[in-house]
Amino acid sequence: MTSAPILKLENLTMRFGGLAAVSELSIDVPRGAIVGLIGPNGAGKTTVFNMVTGFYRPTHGRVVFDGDDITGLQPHIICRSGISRTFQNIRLFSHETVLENVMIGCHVRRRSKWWSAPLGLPSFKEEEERIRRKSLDLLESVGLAEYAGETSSSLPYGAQRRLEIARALATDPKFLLLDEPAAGMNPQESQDLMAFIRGVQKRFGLTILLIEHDMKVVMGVCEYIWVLDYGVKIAEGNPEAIQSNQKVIVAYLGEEYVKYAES
Amino acid sequence: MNNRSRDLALNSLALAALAAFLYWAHTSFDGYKIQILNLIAVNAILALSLNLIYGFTGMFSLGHAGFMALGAYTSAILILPSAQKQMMWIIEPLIWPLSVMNAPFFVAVLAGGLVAAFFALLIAIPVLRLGGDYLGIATLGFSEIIRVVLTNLNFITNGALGIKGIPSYANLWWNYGWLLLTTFFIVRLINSNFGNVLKAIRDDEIAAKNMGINTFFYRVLSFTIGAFFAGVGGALLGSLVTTIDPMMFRFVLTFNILMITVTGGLGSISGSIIGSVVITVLLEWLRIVESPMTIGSFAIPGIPGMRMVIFSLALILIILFRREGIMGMRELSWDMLFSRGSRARNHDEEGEDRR
Amino acid sequence: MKLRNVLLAALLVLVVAGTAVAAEPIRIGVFLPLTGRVAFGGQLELEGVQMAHKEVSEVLGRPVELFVVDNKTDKVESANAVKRLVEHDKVVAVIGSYGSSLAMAGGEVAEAAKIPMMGTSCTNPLVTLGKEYVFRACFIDPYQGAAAATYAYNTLGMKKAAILIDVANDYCVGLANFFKQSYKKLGGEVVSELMYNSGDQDFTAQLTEIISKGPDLLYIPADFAEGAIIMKQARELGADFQIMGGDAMDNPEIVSIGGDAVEGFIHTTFPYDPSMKDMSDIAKTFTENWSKLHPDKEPNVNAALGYDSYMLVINAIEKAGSAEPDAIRDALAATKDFPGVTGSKTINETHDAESPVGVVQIKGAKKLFIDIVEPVL
Amino acid sequence: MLKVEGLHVYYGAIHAVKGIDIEIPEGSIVTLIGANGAGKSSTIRAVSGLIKSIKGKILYSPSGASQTDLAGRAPEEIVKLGVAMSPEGRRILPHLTVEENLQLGAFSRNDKDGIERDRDRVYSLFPRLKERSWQKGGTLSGGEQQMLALGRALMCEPKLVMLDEPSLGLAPILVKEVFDIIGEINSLGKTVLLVEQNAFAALKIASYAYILEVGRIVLQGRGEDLLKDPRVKEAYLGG
Amino acid sequence: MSGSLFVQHLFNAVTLGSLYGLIAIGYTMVYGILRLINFAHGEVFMLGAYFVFFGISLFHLPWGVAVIGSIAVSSLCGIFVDRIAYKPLRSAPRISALISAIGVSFLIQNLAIVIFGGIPRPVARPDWLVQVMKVGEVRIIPLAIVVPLVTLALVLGLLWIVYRTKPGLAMRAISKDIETTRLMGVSVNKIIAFTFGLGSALAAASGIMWALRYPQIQPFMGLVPGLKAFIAAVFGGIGSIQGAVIGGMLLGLIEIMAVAFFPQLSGYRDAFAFVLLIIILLLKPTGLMGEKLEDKI
Repeated sequence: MTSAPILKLENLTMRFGGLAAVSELSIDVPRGAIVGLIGPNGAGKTTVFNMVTGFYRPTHGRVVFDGDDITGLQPHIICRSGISRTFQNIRLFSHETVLENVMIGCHVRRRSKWWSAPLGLPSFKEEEERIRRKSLDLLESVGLAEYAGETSSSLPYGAQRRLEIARALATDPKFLLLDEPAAGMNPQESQDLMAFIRGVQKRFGLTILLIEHDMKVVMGVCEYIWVLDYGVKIAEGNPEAIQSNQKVIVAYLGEEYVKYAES
Repeated sequence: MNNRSRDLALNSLALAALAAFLYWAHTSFDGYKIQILNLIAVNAILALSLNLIYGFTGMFSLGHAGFMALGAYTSAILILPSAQKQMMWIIEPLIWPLSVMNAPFFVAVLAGGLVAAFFALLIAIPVLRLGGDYLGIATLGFSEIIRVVLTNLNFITNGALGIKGIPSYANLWWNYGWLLLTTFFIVRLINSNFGNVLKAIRDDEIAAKNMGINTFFYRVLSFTIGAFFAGVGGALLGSLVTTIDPMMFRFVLTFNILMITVTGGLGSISGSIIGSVVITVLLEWLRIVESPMTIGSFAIPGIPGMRMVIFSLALILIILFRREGIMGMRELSWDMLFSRGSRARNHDEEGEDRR
Repeated sequence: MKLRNVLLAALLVLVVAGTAVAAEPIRIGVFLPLTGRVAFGGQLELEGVQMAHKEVSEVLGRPVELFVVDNKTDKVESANAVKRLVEHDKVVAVIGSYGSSLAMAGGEVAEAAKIPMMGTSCTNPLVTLGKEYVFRACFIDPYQGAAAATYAYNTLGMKKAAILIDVANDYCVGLANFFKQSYKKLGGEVVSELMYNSGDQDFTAQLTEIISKGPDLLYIPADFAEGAIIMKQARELGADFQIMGGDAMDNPEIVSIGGDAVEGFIHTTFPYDPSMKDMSDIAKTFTENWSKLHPDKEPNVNAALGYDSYMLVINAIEKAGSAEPDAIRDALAATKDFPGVTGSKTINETHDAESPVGVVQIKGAKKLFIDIVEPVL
Repeated sequence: MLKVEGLHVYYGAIHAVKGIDIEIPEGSIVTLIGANGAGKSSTIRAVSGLIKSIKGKILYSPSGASQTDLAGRAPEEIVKLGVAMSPEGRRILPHLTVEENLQLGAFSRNDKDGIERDRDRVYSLFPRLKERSWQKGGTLSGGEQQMLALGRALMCEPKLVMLDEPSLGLAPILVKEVFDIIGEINSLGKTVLLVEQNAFAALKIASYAYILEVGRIVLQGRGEDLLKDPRVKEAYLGG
Repeated sequence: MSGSLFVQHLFNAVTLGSLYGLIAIGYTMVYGILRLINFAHGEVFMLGAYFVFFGISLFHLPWGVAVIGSIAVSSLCGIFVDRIAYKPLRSAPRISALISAIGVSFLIQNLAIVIFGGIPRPVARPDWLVQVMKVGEVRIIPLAIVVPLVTLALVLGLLWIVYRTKPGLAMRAISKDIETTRLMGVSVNKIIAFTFGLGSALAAASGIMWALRYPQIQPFMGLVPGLKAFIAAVFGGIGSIQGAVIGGMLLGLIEIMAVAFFPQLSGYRDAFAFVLLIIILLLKPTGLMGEKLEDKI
């Protein structure tokens, strides 16, 4: 962690009613790394994502991205500043084709205005073509080019996950948040996914933060991991450290299991 | 690329065919059939505009009648000769400068659309924060407010007496010209990436926001453009019927447009056009059930109301058996006609299976 | 054999030709609101037209064929209906409609197609305004409104009036306005002028407000169904002022719907009512024939107007000696002193049938034709 | 008592369960464990009739009744046959009171006395619920809601009780309590099918366990045996 | 405004408001469960009034029998409409069911025209209901008191059903969580049918009372009260029975008091209700008693 962190969470807290879903969370995400946020169900991981991407306004605390305070900004503005994400339950635009899904992601960087479309201005046509080509390239790079014309909902599950990532990449992010990218995948698919994530990180020079339950994936790709339990950070470190961390094992398997296994 | 030039050629051919048909209809159809053709065009414009708002952007808007009224009144006042304005406003005179303003038909229709769009913009900014059915109810409320205000503003609208003798400029050429313009505009918009953005907002607003789309801006935009064409449709309707009054623009009118749009298929441009042909023709054709008939020696007297009974039954049946409308979200395209779209078809079947 | 065949063939040709000539009917269109909000009016008028057609189903030696189209109390439908009659059914003249706005929508089409149209009970002045081919068999609202005001102010001596108007109904707005103008001109005071919207059924707020102003007279130019519930609610709220209305109140059902509440109610109307004392011969015949045809239905003014409208058209065809639309139009425009059920009809230069205004009062649960009034214009 | 044969479950494009066989003897506690997304919930949601797109057989044969295939039946029918399910996330109806939630659980029954008796039994099992019987479900704490969910599942006179992640989101002390109660339920003569993430607690209580990984059974055996198996930890925390 | 005049207006408002409230309940119950705006509700309201009319004038039934018969038949009509036009569309996009509802509304209206004719019919009322009484300066007919009282009774009865009976319990459960409710052994379609029956019975009851209060019936009588009652339901927070009643009362108050306080604006009376509707929706997007909806991410 030599360079300045790309994302800093400072005492981030989110309360729903009286319940603290996340409390006093501080994290520094190093630039250009693949890192993980894990924890048992209901630990508050997705809430963190929602606060970073602007869907929730934190009760208190700050989100600093690339040196700018982005706490509580609108999601589309946060996206423009270079953060993109995927969702736990895939949220593709189900009636659109695969290509269109990615093209929608390109929209945030477009320059021509809406009225240039019906007027058919040359600048519009050029840009439209550029977006199309960029999207096809992206699909190519995630191996979905052959499906470009299909309706996104007709893709197999794993492909949908990859498409969602491709769509997120279309917004030209500097920082990518993946929410359970391996959910519902079989071991082979998970293996592929790990290679894919690494590839994406290298190719686009991104920072990637992922939430994942599949520990093989987490341990396989993440350089650094934070563990949440009941909204509180209980551990952080590299995969080996986490795997042998008592607190983590207790959080996942229950205190008694640990005692029993030790005895 | 090959397809594109083919499509261009075919499109031009189709346009020429339409022009030839209209010319033929113009010279050899009787006025009644021409009237139906005209209504089809106007209904198609209205259905397309609602489809842009509801079918493509997913905003349940029930405000169409109000926007149509604004368009119809604006254009009617602009094309009505000044002398007639003096005679017609018998309760209170029409206020200056409206009393002396005049404009050519095209400008008047355009102005009708712009006025509707302007009010839509005013309404949109507070109301589009609402979602789902609540948006529908609020827009319905606005449409009714517009109607009530028009009813009461005698010095502008002539109140309940309405405006009569509007010059009937809206012939086949104007109506189909505007229909083409509307279709062209909406197709260009929808087929561009801006169209994808609108559809993204419809399919999943949260994901759309996450893609950096200012969803509120695009919702307002789509609503305003839709209202513009609703205003255009209203302006054409006014000139077609040559008389308007506030009662014409009750919420039932919105339901009629909604019916056409949904029957054709929400999110399908060709569906809206097909829907307006089907519904308009069906409504006219069903007149025969109300006229007295003689079968053999039996004379069956016409039953008033029967037409609407059969019409509503037909509507219910269409919805029960084609719940997503005639076209669903598909489009008629040359590809499809040349059965190159077999892949697309297969997908639809898969889609059915999953459900 | 041969001769017989030739004769037979000749006979056949003659018969065919003869029927062909005889079967060339004169086509007359009728467009009326048979469904929708004012279906009650349209249905009554249709019965009048049909009765007249039954009586005179031939003119110039040709049968008259009626084409009836419903306009659904809707203006777009109204225009379509006339279009259909003109283009599809090829009628030479059109009769209709109840409801001024419906008549106006249809009138535009008839005017454009140069087919004469005879309005039945559309009393708004705009119906025939500037139209060459549109006529009507009735008087117009400024005339009726003035008559009502004259009757109220001069005959009844009522100096303070309130008006309750359906703001969405052109007939109502127009008539109320003409009444108000004349009434004020005569020296009367309008103490309250309140509105409601078509379809409203609760008038308690407006009526309470009106009662608190203490007028001598409430003028409600509504149709009979609405008027009846207005009167019921007014009486329930303790209103004891005189209530007056216009021709749209003239319906046989008014007593059965209004009950006690309409007792004493006065309305202006076309000069026909079965209770009329010195009925013209033609009115008498109409009343008798109607009672034969519809023993369970009271003869009524709407039917009478439907009847008169048809007869005016037939009369014009006969006078013109031709069933050409333009000839019929000219003959209609020249109509003078035509004896109608609703009075003697002369078409004036604005194409309206000049006729006096009748006054009807409900007394002892019966409609009584009490007076004929000449308005002070 | 319940025999699942070759069960496949599909969620749209997702093939969540890929042909599993499970057997649940009468009076036992059987548990399905595994990491998130392994297909545990899908399995019991299929048994309870909530998922329609399934393949395979779900043979239910309680003592004293003939065998029925539950596959393709509606949830309300399955409940009437004596298979109760407490869904994941407890799914307490937040606007109904505790008492009403319990009454809803007994919806399929008409014997007033029996219902009252069972309700009293639930209250004696969970005294906290009795104290709060007039409180709205939504105002209960997580633990209390779980108690209510368990109690509600007992109200329909079930022979088989299926519990989907009853310990989810509960503090450790409550987890223990919940498992004690599951034991008690079992001792009342009810067969229990338990879906759990909390491997230890589940294995400790279960007479037989199946470990699922991405829609397949990767390990099965008696609960005690599996407790000692290092492969269990692997299934959770990776290799 | 004098005190007695105000009291008179208040009376008018309560009578009108309770009728709106009663119709609104039917919308709110169906919407609460199916998220469907049942446009045919106003038509069942009309049918209810017609059935009584025919019961009395054609079959010479006594008042009570005609009323109960009409309510029963109307509620069967409601169940039938659900079975034919809505049930097949439960899994369809919601707009399909809405269009079906509009179709049913048109159908019933026009069938009524074909069968009953378009002419308004008078409604005979027992004399004692309309005998004017004077209390100080205020004039009241017994009907103006009976209507709110019957409404109150019906609402209490309904609340009893919803809060104290098994089907009511199931209805409340379905409105929040259909899946869990099915897991409790509730057959959802039966409960939905029951809801339609109940809602339609109330529509018929309000149709009958409406016809007594504004004594004539015609095929279009359901249109305007139907729309207004729907607005009232939204006012109150659609899905909430108490909200529907409050919304109805509020709408009645607005409509009457707008005219009472601003007589020169009486032409805008209908607009007042809609303006208030929009203000309420903007301040509280799910109505006064409605519960907040949250987007799940």
